[in-house]
Amino acid sequence: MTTSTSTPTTTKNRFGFLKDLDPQIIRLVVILAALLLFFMITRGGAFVRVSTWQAMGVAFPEFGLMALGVMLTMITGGIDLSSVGIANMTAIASATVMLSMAPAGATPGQQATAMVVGILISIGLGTLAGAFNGFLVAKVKIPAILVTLGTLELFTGIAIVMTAGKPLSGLPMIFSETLGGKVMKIPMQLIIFVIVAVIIGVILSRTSFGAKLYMLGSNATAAKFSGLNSGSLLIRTYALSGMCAGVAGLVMMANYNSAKADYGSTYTLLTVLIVVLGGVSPLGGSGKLIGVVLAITVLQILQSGLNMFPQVSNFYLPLIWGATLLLAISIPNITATLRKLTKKD
Amino acid sequence: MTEPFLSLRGVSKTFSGVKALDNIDFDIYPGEVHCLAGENGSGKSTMIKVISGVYEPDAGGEIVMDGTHYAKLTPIEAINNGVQVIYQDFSVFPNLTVAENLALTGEVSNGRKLVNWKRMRTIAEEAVKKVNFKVDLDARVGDLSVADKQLVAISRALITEPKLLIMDEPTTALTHREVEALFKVVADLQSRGIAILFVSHKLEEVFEISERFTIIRNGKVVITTMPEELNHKKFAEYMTGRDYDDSSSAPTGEPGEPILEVSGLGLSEAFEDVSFTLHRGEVLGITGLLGSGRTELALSLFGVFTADEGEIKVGGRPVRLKRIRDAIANKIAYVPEDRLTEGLMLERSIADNIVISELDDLSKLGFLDRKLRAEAVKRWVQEMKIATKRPANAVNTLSGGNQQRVVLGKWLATEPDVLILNGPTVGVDIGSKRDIHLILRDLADQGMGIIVITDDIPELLQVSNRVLLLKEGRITEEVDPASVTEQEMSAMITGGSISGEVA
Amino acid sequence: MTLINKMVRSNEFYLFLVIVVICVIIQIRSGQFFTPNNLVDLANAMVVPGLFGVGAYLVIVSGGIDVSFPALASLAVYAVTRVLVDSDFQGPWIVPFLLIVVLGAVLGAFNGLFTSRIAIPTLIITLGTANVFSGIMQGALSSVQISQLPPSMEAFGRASLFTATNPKSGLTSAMPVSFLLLVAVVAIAFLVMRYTMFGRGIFALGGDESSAVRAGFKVRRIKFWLYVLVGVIAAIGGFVRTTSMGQMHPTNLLGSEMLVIAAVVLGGAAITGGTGSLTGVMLGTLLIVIVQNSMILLGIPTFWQRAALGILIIVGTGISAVQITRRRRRQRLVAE
Amino acid sequence: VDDTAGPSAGTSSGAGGGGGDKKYNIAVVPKDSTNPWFVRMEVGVKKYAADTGLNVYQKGPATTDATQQAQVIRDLIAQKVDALCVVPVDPGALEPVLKEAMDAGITVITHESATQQNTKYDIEAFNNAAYGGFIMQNLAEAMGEEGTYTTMVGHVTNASHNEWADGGVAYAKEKFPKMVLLEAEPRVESQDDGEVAYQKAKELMKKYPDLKGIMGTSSFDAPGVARAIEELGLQGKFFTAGTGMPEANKAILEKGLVHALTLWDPADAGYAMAALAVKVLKGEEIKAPVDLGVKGYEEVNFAEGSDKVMEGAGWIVITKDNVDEFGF
Ligand SMILES: Nc1ncnc2c1ncn2[C@@H]1O[C@H](COP(=O)(O)OP(=O)(O)OP(=O)(O)O)[C@@H](O)[C@H]1O
Ligand SMILES: Nc1ncnc2c1ncn2[C@@H]1O[C@H](COP(=O)(O)OP(=O)(O)OP(=O)(O)O)[C@@H](O)[C@H]1O
Ligand SMILES: [Mg+2]
Ligand SMILES: [Mg+2]
Repeated sequence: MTTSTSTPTTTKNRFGFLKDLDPQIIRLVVILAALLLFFMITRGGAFVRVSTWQAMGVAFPEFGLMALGVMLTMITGGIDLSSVGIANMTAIASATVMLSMAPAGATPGQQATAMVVGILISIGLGTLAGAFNGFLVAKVKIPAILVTLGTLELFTGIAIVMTAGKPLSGLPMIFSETLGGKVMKIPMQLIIFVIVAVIIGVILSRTSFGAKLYMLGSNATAAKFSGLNSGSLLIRTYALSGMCAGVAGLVMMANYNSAKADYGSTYTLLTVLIVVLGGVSPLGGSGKLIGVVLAITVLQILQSGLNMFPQVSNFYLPLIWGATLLLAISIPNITATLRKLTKKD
Repeated sequence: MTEPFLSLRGVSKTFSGVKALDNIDFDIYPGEVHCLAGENGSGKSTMIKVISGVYEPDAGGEIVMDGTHYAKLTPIEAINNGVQVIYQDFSVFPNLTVAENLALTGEVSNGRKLVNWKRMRTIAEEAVKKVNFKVDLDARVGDLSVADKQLVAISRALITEPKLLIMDEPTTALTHREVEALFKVVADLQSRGIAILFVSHKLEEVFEISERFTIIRNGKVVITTMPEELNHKKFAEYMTGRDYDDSSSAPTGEPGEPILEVSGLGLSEAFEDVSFTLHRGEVLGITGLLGSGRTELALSLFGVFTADEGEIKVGGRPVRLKRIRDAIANKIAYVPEDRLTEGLMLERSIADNIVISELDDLSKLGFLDRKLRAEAVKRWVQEMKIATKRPANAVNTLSGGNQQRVVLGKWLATEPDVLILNGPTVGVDIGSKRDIHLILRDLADQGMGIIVITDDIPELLQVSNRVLLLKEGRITEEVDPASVTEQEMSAMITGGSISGEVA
Repeated sequence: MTLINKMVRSNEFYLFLVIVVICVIIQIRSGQFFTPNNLVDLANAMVVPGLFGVGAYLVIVSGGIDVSFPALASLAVYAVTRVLVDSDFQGPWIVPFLLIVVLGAVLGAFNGLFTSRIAIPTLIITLGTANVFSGIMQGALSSVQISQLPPSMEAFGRASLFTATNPKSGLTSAMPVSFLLLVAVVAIAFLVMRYTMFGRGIFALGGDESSAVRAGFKVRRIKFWLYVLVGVIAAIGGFVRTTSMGQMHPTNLLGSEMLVIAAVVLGGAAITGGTGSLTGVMLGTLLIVIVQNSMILLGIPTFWQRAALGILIIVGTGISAVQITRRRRRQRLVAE
Repeated sequence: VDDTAGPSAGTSSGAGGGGGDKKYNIAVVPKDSTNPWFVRMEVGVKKYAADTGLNVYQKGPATTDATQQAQVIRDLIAQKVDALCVVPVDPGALEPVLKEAMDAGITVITHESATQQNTKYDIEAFNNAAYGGFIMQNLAEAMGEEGTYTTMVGHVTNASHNEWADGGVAYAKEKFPKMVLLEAEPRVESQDDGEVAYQKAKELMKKYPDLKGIMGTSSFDAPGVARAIEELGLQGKFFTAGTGMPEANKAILEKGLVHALTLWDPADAGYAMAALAVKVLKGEEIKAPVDLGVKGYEEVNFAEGSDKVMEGAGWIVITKDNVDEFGF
């Protein structure tokens, strides 16, 4: 941090890309448009079908919600690798409770209460787990990347211990009917994601908490000297991230009508990929919600689009994701070089 | 007259629109000490970075060095031509030892591929001897005090006998004693025909050593002349383009009731038994050598450190300052020594930086009231005369002077009773400096109690009603600024006299 | 005296104590720790994480983070093995070894190209390249397990320096030749970092990049070659893992990056760059390897093993974090 | 495979009653695709496509991960394929999405997923418990039907592996009184990683000197354990058995490190799934015994008490004697 702030000159050109995000967002919009165009032309009918979009709306909230949390932590200059662990651990906890409150053949009434309790448990426990991360980062001062790597193992481990690794299924029907249902053709999962995204957007742009996050991420020392309570800020941030993971856990429960210790193990790096692709600097202090949302959309469309090509194996997915990321970060550099060249002659 | 060692001909440098250097013509001759003066942001550092090959100048101009013509230089070319720079931000390696910091540059420019630790060490030993700088060569530079860091940068520049030595504000963190030592070396180098380009905002220094001046404003050369042609006043007017007045700016009104009472305050290994009283409407100066405990004292009054013993009363109430927030809650504000790392979020906007400490007052139920915020920003940009069209710009697009106003504005926005400033105008040009001093007076007149910690003696004597002198963590004297000259004051601080030899 | 003080203060020292304690515990619980064959087993298990650790360390010192080395290694080894197997290669192991090293260097150069030209955190860049690498392997090369390696590679994997026998149980463990590779790489890395300007340059730019530029270091060049070097080391790691398994599992290494980085930081390297020692890296890796490979000896039930690993990482890094905070307090450093 | 494939091709085109010769789109979704297992399965799928000229293809997730697999299936549903043949990573996790598929009128056939609710038919190469028992049979023969053993699974979260292991343990209890399960470590995890299997095996051998055998399940287990046996010089003293492909395990079988491995040919399973899907699509009446026209599935019967789960004729044993006869 200090090296980056001590000399404005270097700060400028070293992290210039991250400072002015809007170009990055524009780039994402362009990429998105290009993708839509490509798939519409190549897969016309199938691609514009409502069901295709519903399928996406069901799928991406799982990792999208986690990514939102990761974004918050990255704005403070940290990172959260434990989302998947939190999601599964909380899902298992709330599934356990729901199953005991509303065993097979429970009355709708019992099921409803069980569902409400389950939801509360997921959110509450997620927040707690996140706060634990925050505590380790803020008070014990362990680098966030290690804290959350450790807690990823720990939370997943706890989930395994709780279930002996087996899935918990047979959740009350009402649960997957509600959280897995559709409102006017719009998947509930998507609605949940939008709600959470809006809340986070408001937090970042409208509240003093949000403003402080950016300041803290930009220069922790100056933030301290300005009287910000970095401890509680961090703890609250990671708690929020944990909460997002908890909600993601609920969505996964709805999507798989069960909870298990190893669901979504591929999401950990995917969320980081999304957040940086969205233009959030891992150094903290900058980043916009819209960028991350765009990144999520881009990746989801890439994935679903790819599944429309039987002959293209899904193993190309990482290749395309990686290429997209590299492209997005190279463009400003390339254009700069081109401009230089054109100037020369 | 001999050939100039270095000449710039029509050199310009533009940063994304900003014309930092505008068609500069400049000569420096072997054996001359040449002062480069100008306000913050006038282009001094940029000019230096062009000479040292860090920045590539715009096409068109040319650089003549030792007879060779260049369109641009690389750092290595510059170094190999005998250009050594003491950068404003020191450019040291915090993670490496003093020895390595000193020796590395030379080794690189000699194009060595392998490291010889013995040789590095001998180089380092000689280097520190030159400026008789006492330091543990195995200490990590990151753990050194600001002053020692700067001395490392200086010693490093003096290792290989340079042909041109450039110093960009080399003395911001140094005490007079260290400055003296440095000037001795400078004089010695000069006598051996080495050209020295010197940038500083400290006038008395500048006049003490410089033979020629080049003053730049907005990236243009205003005048190149001899010291005889100038007095402080004219010098300042060239720099600022305004007329300038250096009379005392200490508040004149009668001090009000005590606002901060400190008795028997102590912090282990820093200071002990410190007692004083600060009244509303007065400016209390505190000075002393680095390591005299003045910064620790300030930080203890701001809750960064918790004093081990003694009592602090604010407005008559005893208070316990365990955290910075305790201090702020008691309406104590602190403008730190190092604004870049302790004062500002450089990538964030000017507005953000101004309101950060009063965010909670600007929001209801945690929601920011944008109108209130905008008003606050507008108000402080005006009151602090911050030179910006868009408060939404990043703070690092402001010069030091303006950056300092932002920090000041941030704290005034919290309406403090006690304002502590540690080196309020370090590296700030005299134009902005004067403005800041006047702001302090107005604040005092409005009933604020102000503590100014500084070793810039003219400043100390100009702004304070009373001056406390710290030696080895104890208050040894209380001085009435009106009754002493700058010489006497610095004699008291350093135990030597400003023109006197170094122990 | 001061030397001893320094040593006792050092992170490595605490780490060493932690390791000793854990070893003793395992010994008490199982009576099997301090047996010749077990120690050889650990040395054996140490090779690949050790190699990766060195690579990750070099990058971290330079102020970056590389998450692409497992993918890089997998791709390099898979591509070469695939070609050799298909062409039914019969030559000596040095050929595949060199081919893999070269390919590793090329892929490393790919990393270096970006990291040296684009001024953004290497975590982002390597995240991208990692996906590209594994994408090429699994997509373009549609990788599958290769169960029959070329005979010479197979043989290299089996080759052993000596065999340790447990006097009581009679169990034997072979010290693989690949251990020498680890020793060599560590030694070379040490010499490079301590006695070449390249190495000091890596430290320098990890400390303050703009200062490095001003000091005349060719920062771009240093970064580029750094990633080439790391690519080579990673590829060697992949070669060792594949030969010792006697089979090529394309995805075997993927996902190991974070744990390796954790080990390096456990070893005291600042994740912000500029500091850290190879001793620390080896100790950090050793600690994680010991715990990972002693869960059963410790009698930790299978279900608890992931949780245990998590706790180790948290506690381990916690200890050194607390140390650092203490030191900063002592020095009255105010910066966060 | 080839010769037996002939008739089935005949049936599918010949008995083209109701459906006419509509060109069905049938997607086969495996657990993942680097695993040679499913690479082999694709061979069967491709063969069926070739035999029938229908648009039958395999499309798996990038990693063995329930969420990824569900994602693939969702996208396939969106594309309105006619039939989905799925080998679930995790049956429970797929219930909702498979329900979606069936609601969308897609014919769902599953494999290795006897517990699946939302499927038209589930084809098992055999009964999971029995298969576990059979692996145990092999281990027991190697161990001389006596001594301490333990079980190894790919992941403790892997349903079928655990069923096999449980089946094996139960079988041993009933058939081999002299064989005892290692109580301290009844089940260890290889994380589907040959290296981990090898390390765990070594640890077990050190900690429990009287341990004599490990029953493997995942195709990574036995080879890993074999490596340990060889290195620790326990050949003839320590034994393992498990699932594995002939080609991949030739060496260890011939060295005698592993007595016997078991498997069913995934290619045939793939072929059978597709064949059954087409029968259903064509509206043919499915009544046992069904002939799916491929070896091991000529007389598929319903598992007793079920009208969903069909069981094939079982598994293949590979020993060093027959390892070369398979050609995969
Ligand atoms: N890295 C940069 N990027 C963009 N603009 C810059 C950069 N460095 C300097 N500038 C511009 O060039 C002008 C001159 O900067 P310079 O650092 O030379 O001023 P200075 O004379 O050194 O001021 P100070 O006395 O504060 O050091 C500044 O006003 C600034 O706008
Ligand atoms: N990265 C940057 N982007 C834009 N402007 C810059 C940058 N770095 C420096 N400048 C500008 O260069 C001018 C002087 O920069 P510099 O950092 O030398 O000022 P300073 O050191 O803060 O002031 P002083 O030297 O008086 O303390 C200022 O106008 C500053 O805004
Ligand atoms: Mg300057
Ligand atoms: Mg400056």
